[in-house]
Amino acid sequence: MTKTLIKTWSSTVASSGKTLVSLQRMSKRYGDHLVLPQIDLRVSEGEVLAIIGPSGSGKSTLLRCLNYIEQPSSGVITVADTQIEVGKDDNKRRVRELRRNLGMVFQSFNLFPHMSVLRNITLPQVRVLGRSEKEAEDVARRLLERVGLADKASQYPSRCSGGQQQRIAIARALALGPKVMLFDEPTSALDPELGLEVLGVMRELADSGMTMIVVTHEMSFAKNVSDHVVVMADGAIIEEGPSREVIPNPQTERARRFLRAVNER
Amino acid sequence: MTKTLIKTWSSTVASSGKTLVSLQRMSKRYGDHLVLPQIDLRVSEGEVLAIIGPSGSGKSTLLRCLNYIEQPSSGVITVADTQIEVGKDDNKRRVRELRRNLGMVFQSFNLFPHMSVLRNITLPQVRVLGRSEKEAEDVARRLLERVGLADKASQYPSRCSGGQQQRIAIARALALGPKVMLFDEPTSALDPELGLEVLGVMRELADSGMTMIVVTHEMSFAKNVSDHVVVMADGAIIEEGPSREVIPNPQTERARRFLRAVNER
Amino acid sequence: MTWEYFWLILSGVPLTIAVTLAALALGMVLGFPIMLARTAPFAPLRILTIVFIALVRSVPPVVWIFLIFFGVGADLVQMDPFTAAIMTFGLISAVNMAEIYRGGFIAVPVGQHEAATALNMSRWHHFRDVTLPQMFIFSLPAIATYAVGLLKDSAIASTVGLKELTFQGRYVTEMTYRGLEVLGLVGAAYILMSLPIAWLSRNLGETLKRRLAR
Amino acid sequence: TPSPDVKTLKPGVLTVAAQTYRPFSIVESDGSVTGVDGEILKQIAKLECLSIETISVDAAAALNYVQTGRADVTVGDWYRTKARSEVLFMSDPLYVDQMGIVSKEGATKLADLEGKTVGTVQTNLWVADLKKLYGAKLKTYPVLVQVQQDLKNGRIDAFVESYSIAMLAEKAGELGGFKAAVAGPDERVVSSKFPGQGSFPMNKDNESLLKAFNKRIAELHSNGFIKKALVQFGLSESAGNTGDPRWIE
Amino acid sequence: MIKLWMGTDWATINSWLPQLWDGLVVNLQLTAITLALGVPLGLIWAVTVRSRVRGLRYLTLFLVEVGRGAPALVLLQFFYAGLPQSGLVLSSMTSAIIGLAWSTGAYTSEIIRGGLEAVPAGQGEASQALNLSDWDTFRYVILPQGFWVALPALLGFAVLVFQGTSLCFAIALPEIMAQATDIGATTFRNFAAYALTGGIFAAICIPASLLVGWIEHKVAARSRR
Ligand SMILES: Nc1ncnc2c1ncn2[C@@H]1O[C@H](COP(=O)(O)OP(=O)(O)OP(=O)(O)O)[C@@H](O)[C@H]1O
Ligand SMILES: Nc1ncnc2c1ncn2[C@@H]1O[C@H](COP(=O)(O)OP(=O)(O)OP(=O)(O)O)[C@@H](O)[C@H]1O
Ligand SMILES: [Mg+2]
Ligand SMILES: [Mg+2]
Repeated sequence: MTKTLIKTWSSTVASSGKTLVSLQRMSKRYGDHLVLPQIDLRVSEGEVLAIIGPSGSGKSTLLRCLNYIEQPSSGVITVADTQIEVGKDDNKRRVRELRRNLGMVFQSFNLFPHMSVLRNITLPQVRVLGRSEKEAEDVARRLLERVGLADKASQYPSRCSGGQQQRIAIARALALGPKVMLFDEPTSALDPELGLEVLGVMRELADSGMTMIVVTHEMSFAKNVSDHVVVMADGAIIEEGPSREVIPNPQTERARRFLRAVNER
Repeated sequence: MTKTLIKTWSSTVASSGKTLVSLQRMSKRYGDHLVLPQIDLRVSEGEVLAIIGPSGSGKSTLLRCLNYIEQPSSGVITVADTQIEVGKDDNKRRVRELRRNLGMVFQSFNLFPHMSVLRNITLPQVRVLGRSEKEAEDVARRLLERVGLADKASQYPSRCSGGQQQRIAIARALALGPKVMLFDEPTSALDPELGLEVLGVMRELADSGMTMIVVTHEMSFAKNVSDHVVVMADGAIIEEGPSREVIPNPQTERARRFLRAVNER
Repeated sequence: MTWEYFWLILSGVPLTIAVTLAALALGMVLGFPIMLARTAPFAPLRILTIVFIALVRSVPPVVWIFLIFFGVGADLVQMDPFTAAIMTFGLISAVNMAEIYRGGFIAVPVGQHEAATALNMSRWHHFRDVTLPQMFIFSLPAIATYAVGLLKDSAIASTVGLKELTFQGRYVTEMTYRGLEVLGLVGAAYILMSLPIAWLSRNLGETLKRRLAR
Repeated sequence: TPSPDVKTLKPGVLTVAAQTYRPFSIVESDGSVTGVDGEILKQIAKLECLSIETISVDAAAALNYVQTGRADVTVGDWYRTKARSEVLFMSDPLYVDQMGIVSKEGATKLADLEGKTVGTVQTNLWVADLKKLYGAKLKTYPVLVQVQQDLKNGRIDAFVESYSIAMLAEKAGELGGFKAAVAGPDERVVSSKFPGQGSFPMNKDNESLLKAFNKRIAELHSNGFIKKALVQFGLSESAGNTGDPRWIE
Repeated sequence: MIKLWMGTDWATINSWLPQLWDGLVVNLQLTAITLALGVPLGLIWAVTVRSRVRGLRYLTLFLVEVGRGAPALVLLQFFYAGLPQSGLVLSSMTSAIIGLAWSTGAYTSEIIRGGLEAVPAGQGEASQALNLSDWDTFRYVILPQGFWVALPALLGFAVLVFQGTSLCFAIALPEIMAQATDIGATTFRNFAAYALTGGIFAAICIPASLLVGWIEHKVAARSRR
């Protein structure tokens, strides 16, 4: 049990620089509208990647295609040992294999409102990993403690603040032991102090060595916590590099305009 | 006509230090829940006041009680020449007199979706001030130009971006020639670049001498544009003073904690 | 109107309630597969179901009860008025339930489905653990409202000889030639029976909204 | 002694779909059937050694019961007509029933009612003919109670009903100041020329039952049982003289 | 089923059609009048049920709950057969119109109330902040938006009203069910007559409800605009 838990929390502590996620020429179109013309991306084990960029630039679409919540239009997606060529071998079984290594956290939390907090975390474990109720509950309680919400186990989500709900959502995703965590603007529905709680948990997670891809508007998080940053505009990556270099000193005009807007607020 | 417009835009350029808004011992309770125990506040002509504070501290409630969108529970409200004692002389006529001097802008814009942008701005003028359609339209077009949206007049709000909608909402409120403008987190539903457009318009409005009360989480706006700041927590004002002093250097522990959270994001 | 007639009229109440409840239960069960067929990805099945739902809803209940009682009842299985009434109103409420369920299904936020997908839940578990319970909760107020309608429609069963409230009311009218009192009593009985359900639906709606509020 | 090889739906049981149509058919609250038709039926059942089971229904439903083989027979002053005989067997006549008029002035001619609002019960035979005669002024009702109430309320000026029924109602004081009279013959209304012959409608698949009924009806005519039943429910003995069976077109 | 159709050929059915058509016209007229009176009534009740005047609120609530709680059949008979006992004699048509309009008003008031309540609170707040009067707020802001929300349900209910007019046979109105019953009584073929009537209802209501579905779709698309 304890072994399981340690695995769920920090399976990748020993960061090795090995590539864990890669997108090759991935594209996505909605009807006539080509939202992502062609994306190449690479994330190493233990790395924290921040994706920033103006609204509508395709950040969410990128994340959602990566774990097949949205069907990509073409390209090759690799996560850990699973490689999928879009349209070729993306059958149900392979997609589920891909998702097994990916946890996802949404802007709007998306907890299941009709289940207690504890059940939110145990149910997927029981259903997806086939864990026993007992084992799943132990994992859930341990994780709730880590995110500082041990006392909320028996509450319903609607009785929790937004920041608490988001931390529960993180625990729920972690409980399945993903190798990579995806975050889509996890704090933008929260007000500052509540957002801070969530960012605290994320920072801890990063420190523990979790590989993370984070779409965010929080510049201080991007600057201080992420290793790399990708700036997107109009469905393309217009700039990328180490966060500490790109954010204070972007090279392209578009990225500079966006970052100025963010900082001037 | 031109006279009307100038009046709507900058009736208070000659800032005089005369008190324009005052709340005395204003309180608000919902059933058993005392949300605002007792608020005293004073805003001078031409002054820009920023209200900051954590979620649920009662910032919105304060603004909404001030213009009677929410019925306050007790206190005395004064705006320009209208003084209302809550529960005594707050009949419909008096409340409408109070509101005549107050314009309000909401977080969610609240434009009327079934009317064109132009109609959104002309309708209240015609119905409330009794202006002719012609006159109202001239005012509306002039204001749309000021907020940079002259070309959107015949569009429907849903065809405009959030930032554009908020600027239209500002124009709509200004068209009625208020002496004081109230803003309730006008940019927090917008992403950075769009928010910047709105903040630009607000800054211009402040420069033109408009008296403003702004609930906001935008610290650089609060620091650079507002003259005074009020920090609220749990329904009370815990700190207030000139923005340039309070924001970088709050005196109370609670204010310090909140500002740290805001800045660390 | 004597006490004897008074009690005779009221003796129809249990049958009225029984038909309503049984038809509602049947409808709630049958409505489910119909809803699935209505939302099936297989177009012919879906279109067929749409037409079927439209047909059942378009023909007034009194015609249905005759078709079932004398049509199906004569050729296939013999049935008494009670069975026929339950089958008729079961059929009618089944298609209405299907539409109510579908409304509840649509009301489940997209984010819920995305979360279930991202958590790698199988389609079945996704449906059973996430969609179904929420769909049902969203449907409950509409079901309660529908139950009130069903209660009143059950009066039509009197035409095939089911001795429920309306039947007894008409019988007493014929025996006594006094329409107003009988009508008042029958109407009041229906209203009294519907009030608790109406009250329930109002409150249920509020409670559930609060419960699911995010 | 029961007729040989007479068949019923349930062996030994005569299933009757019955409506209440006083005085011909009355369903008691305990479920048993009486009235003129009811008494005759009970007598026939007794002679055939059958017990009676009553299903209490609407007039329209009663016919469907018999037609679909859910009941052996129905009761309630059903006239023998050509159209009906295509769908069901109609037994030999039990009695004749004349067309009657109820009006303020005791009108005896259908023509006198032209221009007035006239009511009648839907299931009556003459509805189609009267419609031609009175057009939109004819109002049809599901049950007699409503006709009588509307007469008193002034919604209709007169109504057309079986004379026996109308006469009984007048005697019972249910017509207020209105009078019942026999409707004189009128070229345009078949029923006014030929009094209706009341009979038992039966399922077309069961000829044995028809035969048995016709045999017993003949017996009950000759031994005076039918006339006694008529008198018992306030009708005149002469109604028992039916003449030969005939069909109204 | 075969048995019940027995001998009912096309010629027979054809001969029934004029009579059924006469009845249908009554149903259609009644539907139009009922809606023309009932929907405005529903709108008024939707407003008065939220009135601050307690008496008005309770009166509306009573009228709405009775209108929805009593079977339409009982309402019809109340006006037709019940009121005369108190000296007020209404014609079949008038009783039908009043009874059905009451029931329509009761149901549509709930539909319209739902539509009005679906208008986001922010719309009313913005109107207040702009100092629009209560009446202007209702007329220019709440009603136009609430109307679109309520429209599909109102149209769907109109189809139900049409079906409901078939109950008026019980108060001696010569509508289509009454005609079918007449036919059944004269020919003993009431199963066929009712089935044909059902077919006529289906032929009208199916296209109508498909149309309503299409409008619903359009309205939903409009609100996403
Ligand atoms: N289901 C869809 N159908 C059609 N177009 C879509 C769909 N989802 C997204 N888009 C379009 O794809 C583009 C990228 O959207 P996406 O949500 O990925 O942007 P984003 O960068 O996440 O923006 P934000 O910061 O606002 O979340 C947008 O132009 C959007 O309109
Ligand atoms: N209609 C209401 N009924 C009951 N309580 C309410 C109502 N509206 C607000 N409150 C309570 O009043 C308190 C203050 O709310 P308010 O919206 O003014 O806070 P705020 O400072 O504007 O927060 P935020 O930054 O999230 O907008 C909160 O505790 C809230 O729960
Ligand atoms: Mg996004
Ligand atoms: Mg607020």
